[in-house]
This record gives sequence, structure tokens and C-alpha cells, in this order.
Amino acid sequence: MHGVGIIKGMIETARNFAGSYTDPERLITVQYPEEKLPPVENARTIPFLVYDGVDAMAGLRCTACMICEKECPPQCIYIVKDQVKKPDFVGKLQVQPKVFDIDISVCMSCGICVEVCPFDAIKMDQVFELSTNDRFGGLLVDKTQLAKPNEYFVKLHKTEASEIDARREEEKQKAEAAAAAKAAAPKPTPAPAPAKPPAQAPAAATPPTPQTPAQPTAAPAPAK
Amino acid sequence: MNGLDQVFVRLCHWFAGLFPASVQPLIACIVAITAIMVVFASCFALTTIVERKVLGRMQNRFGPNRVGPWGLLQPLADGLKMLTKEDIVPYSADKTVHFLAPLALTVPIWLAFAVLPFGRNMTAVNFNSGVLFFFAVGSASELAVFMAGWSSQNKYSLIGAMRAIAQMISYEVPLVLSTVPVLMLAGSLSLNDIVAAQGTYTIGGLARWNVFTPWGLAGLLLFLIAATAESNRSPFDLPEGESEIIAGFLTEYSGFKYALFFLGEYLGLFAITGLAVTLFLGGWHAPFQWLEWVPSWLWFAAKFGALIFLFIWVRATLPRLRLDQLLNFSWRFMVPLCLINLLVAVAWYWSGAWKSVVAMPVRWLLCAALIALPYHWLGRALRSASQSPRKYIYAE
Amino acid sequence: MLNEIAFLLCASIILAGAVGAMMLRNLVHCALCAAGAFAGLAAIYLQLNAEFAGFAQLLVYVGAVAILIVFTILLTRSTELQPGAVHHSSSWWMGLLVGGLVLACLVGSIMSSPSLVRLPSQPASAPVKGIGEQLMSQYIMPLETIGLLLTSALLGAVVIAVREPEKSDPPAR
Amino acid sequence: MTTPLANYLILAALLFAVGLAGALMRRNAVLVLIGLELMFNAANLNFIAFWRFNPHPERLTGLMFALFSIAIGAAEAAIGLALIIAIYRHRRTAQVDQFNSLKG
Repeated sequence: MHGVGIIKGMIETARNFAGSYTDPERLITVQYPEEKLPPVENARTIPFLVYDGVDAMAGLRCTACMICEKECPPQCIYIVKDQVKKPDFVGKLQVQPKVFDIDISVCMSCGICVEVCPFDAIKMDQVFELSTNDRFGGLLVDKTQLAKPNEYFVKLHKTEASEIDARREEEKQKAEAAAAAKAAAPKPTPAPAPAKPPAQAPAAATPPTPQTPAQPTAAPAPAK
Repeated sequence: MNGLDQVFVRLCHWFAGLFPASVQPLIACIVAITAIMVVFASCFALTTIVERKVLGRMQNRFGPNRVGPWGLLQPLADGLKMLTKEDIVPYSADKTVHFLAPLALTVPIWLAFAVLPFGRNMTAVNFNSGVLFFFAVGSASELAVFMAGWSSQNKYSLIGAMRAIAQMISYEVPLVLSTVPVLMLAGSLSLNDIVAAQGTYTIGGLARWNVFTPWGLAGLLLFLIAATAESNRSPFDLPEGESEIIAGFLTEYSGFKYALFFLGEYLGLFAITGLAVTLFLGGWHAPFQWLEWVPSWLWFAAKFGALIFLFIWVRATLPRLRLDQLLNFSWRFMVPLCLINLLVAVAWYWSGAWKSVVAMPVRWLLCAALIALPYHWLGRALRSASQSPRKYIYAE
Repeated sequence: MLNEIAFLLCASIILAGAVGAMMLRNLVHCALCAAGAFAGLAAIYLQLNAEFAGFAQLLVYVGAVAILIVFTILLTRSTELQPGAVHHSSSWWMGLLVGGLVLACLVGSIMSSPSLVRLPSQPASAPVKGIGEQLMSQYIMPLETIGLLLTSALLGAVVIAVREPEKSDPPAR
Repeated sequence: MTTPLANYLILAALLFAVGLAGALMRRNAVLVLIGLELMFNAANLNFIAFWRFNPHPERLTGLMFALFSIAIGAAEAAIGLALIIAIYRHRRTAQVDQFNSLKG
């Protein structure tokens, strides 16, 4: 009989119609402003600056090395070095940025700044509700707005963050061990001291004997 | 007659009674016009939102639900958007014709509502050739579509207009032919008489609507298909097929003129739905005798709403036809079937005189077979015509 | 009074449409003006109590003939008038003369006839039932002939206008 | 107050004259056809006016004539336009003064 296909189709749409009221599972639309899907771990939108500890400006990992500014394809990063240095996580004095601005209206979310950063200081965020009424100032964010704690980063990108944290932990331990060794060594000649850090890298895999006592003491400290 | 049934008629008389006797007919006219315009304009607003909601639900979406409670204020927002938009007239357009086209589409369609009986004693004008009037004013919309398409000086507009006219002319034939059995058996062209002819009840209290006969059912289906094509709705929405020719004859229209076209299309749909209700579904009569106490205009509104829902349902279900399929369907299937339906109505009329116990089922079977067999054959012929393997003209 | 105004309105629409249809340069405008004149005639039939004829006029002339005319105009591509093209025939003054003479004769004879200034003796009406009954009894022969004529016109128009397949053309689908 | 019959007749005469003049003046075949249709309509108006104003309007003669004439007008338009299209195919023009291949 002709026309049966049409009737079948009509029944199907009628079933959809009735089903959408009785079975909420059918309505897969996300009602966006009220409900949001959890972001996936690999989502990346705009960069932010990572800091350690509680004080954002003191714990900023950025050392104002200008690599990201130079590498940024649309040149949306603007950095001014500060004259005052501050100690980094291993206690070494580093340059810090006086100004660190990103024009997120220009940023194209390529993530090159993240790839080139040698200090794990700049990472990709997952925020996306960035629209503002202010056309010029509102999208130019400075370092106080960009700075976000490491815990936030851990929350966003768990896998990546745990790797970075492990590496940094290791470096810190090595630095502390080196400092302890330095403190323990009674006034060695100044000549071998600068030569020591390059030797530390291979030494990390197979711990040399003079550093072993320092390691267990330093390990619990950052774990707290 | 209970009071609720005649409440609008009484209101109109009361209002006209406030004026001196010489202007009373004029006032009654104005009241009727205002009532029709207000009711159907708000019906238009309501239908746009209901259509979008129902389409959404049929596609497992929510549909618009942002403006107001459950999105009910969406038509208001749409209307405001339309009216505040810039009215752009193309540089090379024929300005006068471009301006007149939306008016030429909308004004005749408002006229068509004048003859529809919305309830007991609720017909604005009772022409004794009401059906002819309806089709006459309906045919003016073809010229308006042509004016819109031609004056825009745009290829898509012209193609859309040509498609629309070809489609409207092709489907006007089955549209008119499918109403002929009703007119023949009612013996009148007046819509009031047609409604009155369906106003009696058979044994069991079932109404004698035309749709409860074999020819009436076939006629209603043919009429609804032709009406879908006449009002350019999916699956016959080729004139404005978005995926092919942007928006057809509406391409160069914006703002208020576009809104007028939109209004005109929906009003055309309402008018033709009202006609379907009147001709086949017994107008404002109740389906069962024991439901007579419900006000007549409520019955009309219920049937009207059900048919509008059917149109939306079909739109959600069926994909768009190709132009050759569309024309073949009209000329090879609809028109012959309408003519055969005429014969079936004649057979029904003659067999009405049979006085026997088995007469009723035999009559039914005979008429149903008379319409079902040609349906089958014509459908098979159409299928073999449209499903022949596609021939490539240049590739072979 | 209302009747007079309605008549004048319809008459001006008809005459404006007719003159526009004959005078305008753009052919589509001409066709639309003609459609306006046809619609005005339908209105004047209504004013003359001939409802059925008025609606038939609207259905046939505005709904069908006007559409046919614009289709033909587009199919013959006559809208693309060159700027300097002549759109009057060479003996246009002859047409004007003949038209004027015919008008003068007609108006003269109408004016000189005393019996034509009278008013209708009774309110006439043409019920559809009456028309139908007369069509089926007194006018059955003309009706059948018209049916035959329309059928043959339909077939004839198709036969004349259909494009005969040329040799070089690829076979039609 | 009803409009007298003469008004309708004069209107029809004007319409007829305009149609005739236009049919003779214009070069385009489609416009000639429109002129013919206007003349047709003028005649129809006369028929209906005479029906309305005659002493026995229940006879419907004029009205019937007008109805048949409307039907014939439609047939005439269809055939005429089909002819114009056929001629256009052959001669690539729709100007009546260029259909002159029979001229000696």
C-alpha cells in the first residue's frame, strides 16, 4: 500500500514528541547558562600565569625571560622586567615581571607561549566566558588577573600538572641537597662550585654518596 | 442555545446598539473586521511559537524557551526585531512593485476570512457563492508572489517566484476539484449552507460530517495535501527552499515587509485550514449529539487547532520534494484522484436511496473500493515513473 | 451616494489600469496594470449585483490570465528594452485615430439614446442556484461547447507551446 | 441613488477604445493581446450592465453571456500566448511588425 512510509514517519515523529515530555533522557540539549558541561582535560583557551604558595605576586613562576613575548605569533603579550629580583622556588634570585599583560582580544589560543616557557610559568586556562562590554580595557588583562595558583592548574590539567610538579619537586630537592652539601662542605674552593650544577643532572639518577643523607630530610618538607 | 454559544454575537449587537440606527450596520461590520483581525493576528503569533516548540519536541529539542515563561513571549521579541530592522530595498529593484508586493499578498488573504463561519451566526459576510469568493481572493496571491520575485531583480528571487507560481497553479486544480463533491452534495456554494448540511446526526449520535464518508475522507486528504502546497509549507516548500535558493522570492525582503510576507503565508494557511474545517469537518458542529452544549466557536477552534497541529506534524516529518516530483504528483496523481473522487461522491449519492439492512456496509465498501483501487494504481504508476533509474544526459 | 463613489472609484481604477497597460514602457508593469484593471472590473461586477461573475472574473483574469501574460513576457524576454528602442508601431497615430473614432461613435450613440438613462426597475440578484439551474437546462449546449472548447484550448496550447526536440539537442530526460 | 446605465456604457466604451488603440499602437505581441483582453472585458461589462438594468433580471441572459465570455477569454489568452511563445522560438522576437515573412 502506498503511503505507509509516510505514516511510519509520522508515528516516529509523534513518538519523539510524546517521548520528549515523558523521557527527559531524550532532550540532550544543555541549557547553557544554567547548566554547563564539565570541561574536558585537554581543553585550552587562553594562557594564565602559575604561582606557588599563597601570595600571587611573590610566588609567580614567571622570570620575565621574554621568550613568550618574542614567540607569540599575534604578539599579544607585553612584559616589562622589574629591577627588583625575587627568589624562585629553589631559592635562586630571578628577575620578575613588573608588567605582564596579555591582550586576550588578540590572543589566538595557539599555546606557543606554553610550549616555549622553560619555567612552566604560563599555562593554558579553560575559561571561555570572557565577553565584556568594555571594548579596549576589558580584554587587556594584567598579571594580577592572570595569576592563578598551582592548585588551579592541577585541577584543570591533572596529568600534565602532576608531571610538572614531580619534576619541580625533584629539582627543588636537588637544589636543597646542593645547598645542604654546600653548607656541609666547609669552605670549598670557589672553583668547583659553579662546575657542580651541570654534574647534578646525571647525578640525580644515581645519587652520589655525599648527597644521600640530605635527601630524606628534604623530602618531607615540600610534601606538607 | 445556551448563552455562551452566542456570547460574541450578543456582544457585537450590544456594541452596535450604542450607536444611532443609521450607522449600526457599519459599526457591526467594523466590529467583525476588528475581531477577525485581532483573533487571527494573535493566532499567527501563537502559531509561530507553537510550531517552533512542537518542531523542537519532535526533534528531541526544547524549542525556544528563553523569552518569558516557557518562551511564550518569543513572538513578541521576534516581532520587535522585525519591526525595528532596517528596510533594505535593493538598488536595482523596481521600487514600486517591490513595495506593493507584500500588500498584494496580505490584503486579499484577509478578505478570505470574511466568508468563513466561525460559529453559529458568526459569519462576517454570507455570500451565496462563498467558496468561489474564497478561491478568487486566494488566487490573487500568485500575482503578489510574482511581483515580489520579479521586482527584486535577483536570480534566486525570480527562480523562487517561478517555482511558487508553477506550484500554486498546479495545486490549485486539485484544491478546487477536491471541494467539488462537497459543493455538489450540499447543493450550495455558500459556506453557511455547507455547514448546515453537515449538522444532522445519524444513529448513535455521530454527526454527518463529510469526513465520515469515503469520498469525504479522500477529499479531505487531497484537500489537505493541496493546501500544504498552496501555502508553501514543507514538504512543498520549494519556493523558499533555504538549501537551494536562499529564501526564494523573500530573498530581498527585510524588516516590516518580510514580516508582512510571513504574516501572509500563515494567514493563508489559517484561511485554508478554516475552509477545510468548514467543508469536511462539519464547521462548528459537535461530533456527537451529546456534546452539543459546548459552544460552537469552541468546536471550530478545536478542529482548527488540530489541523494546524497536523500541518506542523507533517512539516516535522517529511523532507522536501524535488520540482519534477512535485509537478508529477499534482498532475499524475492528485488531479485524476480528485476526478475519481467526484465519481465516488456521485455513487454515494445514488446509493443513498437503498433501503436495506445491508445497504450501509455495502455502500461503504463500494465507495471505498472505488477510491482505493485507483489510489493503488495511480500510486504504482507514479512510483514507477519517479523511481526509474536516473538518466544522465551528458555523462553517457 | 455611496454607490456613486464606489462606481467612480472602480471606474478610475479600471481606466488607470487600462491606460497604464497600454502606455507604460516596461512590459511587466503593463501586465500588472492590466491585472489591476481586471480586478477593478470584478469590483464593478460586484457593484452590479453580479457576484458570481465578479468572482469568476477575479479567479480567471487575475488568477490565471495575468499569470499567463507575465509568464509569456518572461519567456519571450521582452522586458529587456534597449534604451532607444521604439515600442510603438510605425503607424501609432492610426491606432489613436481609430480608437478615438470608435470612442466618439460609441459615446455619441449612448448619449443620443434616451432609453439608456433609466434606473433598474427592481433590485436584481443572481443566486448561484438560479445560475446553476439555468446552466443545466436552458444553457446546456453552450456549457458543453465551452467545456469542449476549453479542453481543446488546453491541448492546443500545450501542442503549440511545447518545444519540439531538435536534432542537436540531447534527448530529454 | 443608483448609477444610471449610461455611466457603465460610457465606461465600457472608454475601456474598449483604450484597448483598441493600444492593440493597434503597440509593437509587442503580448501587449496586443492585453489590448484584446481589455476589449473583451469591455464587452463583458456591457453584458452585465444590460442584465442588471433590464426589466427582467431573473432571466440571467446577459450574465450567462458574460460568464461564457469570461471562459472564452481564458481560452483565447492561453492559445494566444502559446502562439506568441511558438513564434518567439522561431523568430527570436515578439514584435508584431517583424512577423512579416509573408509580405511580398
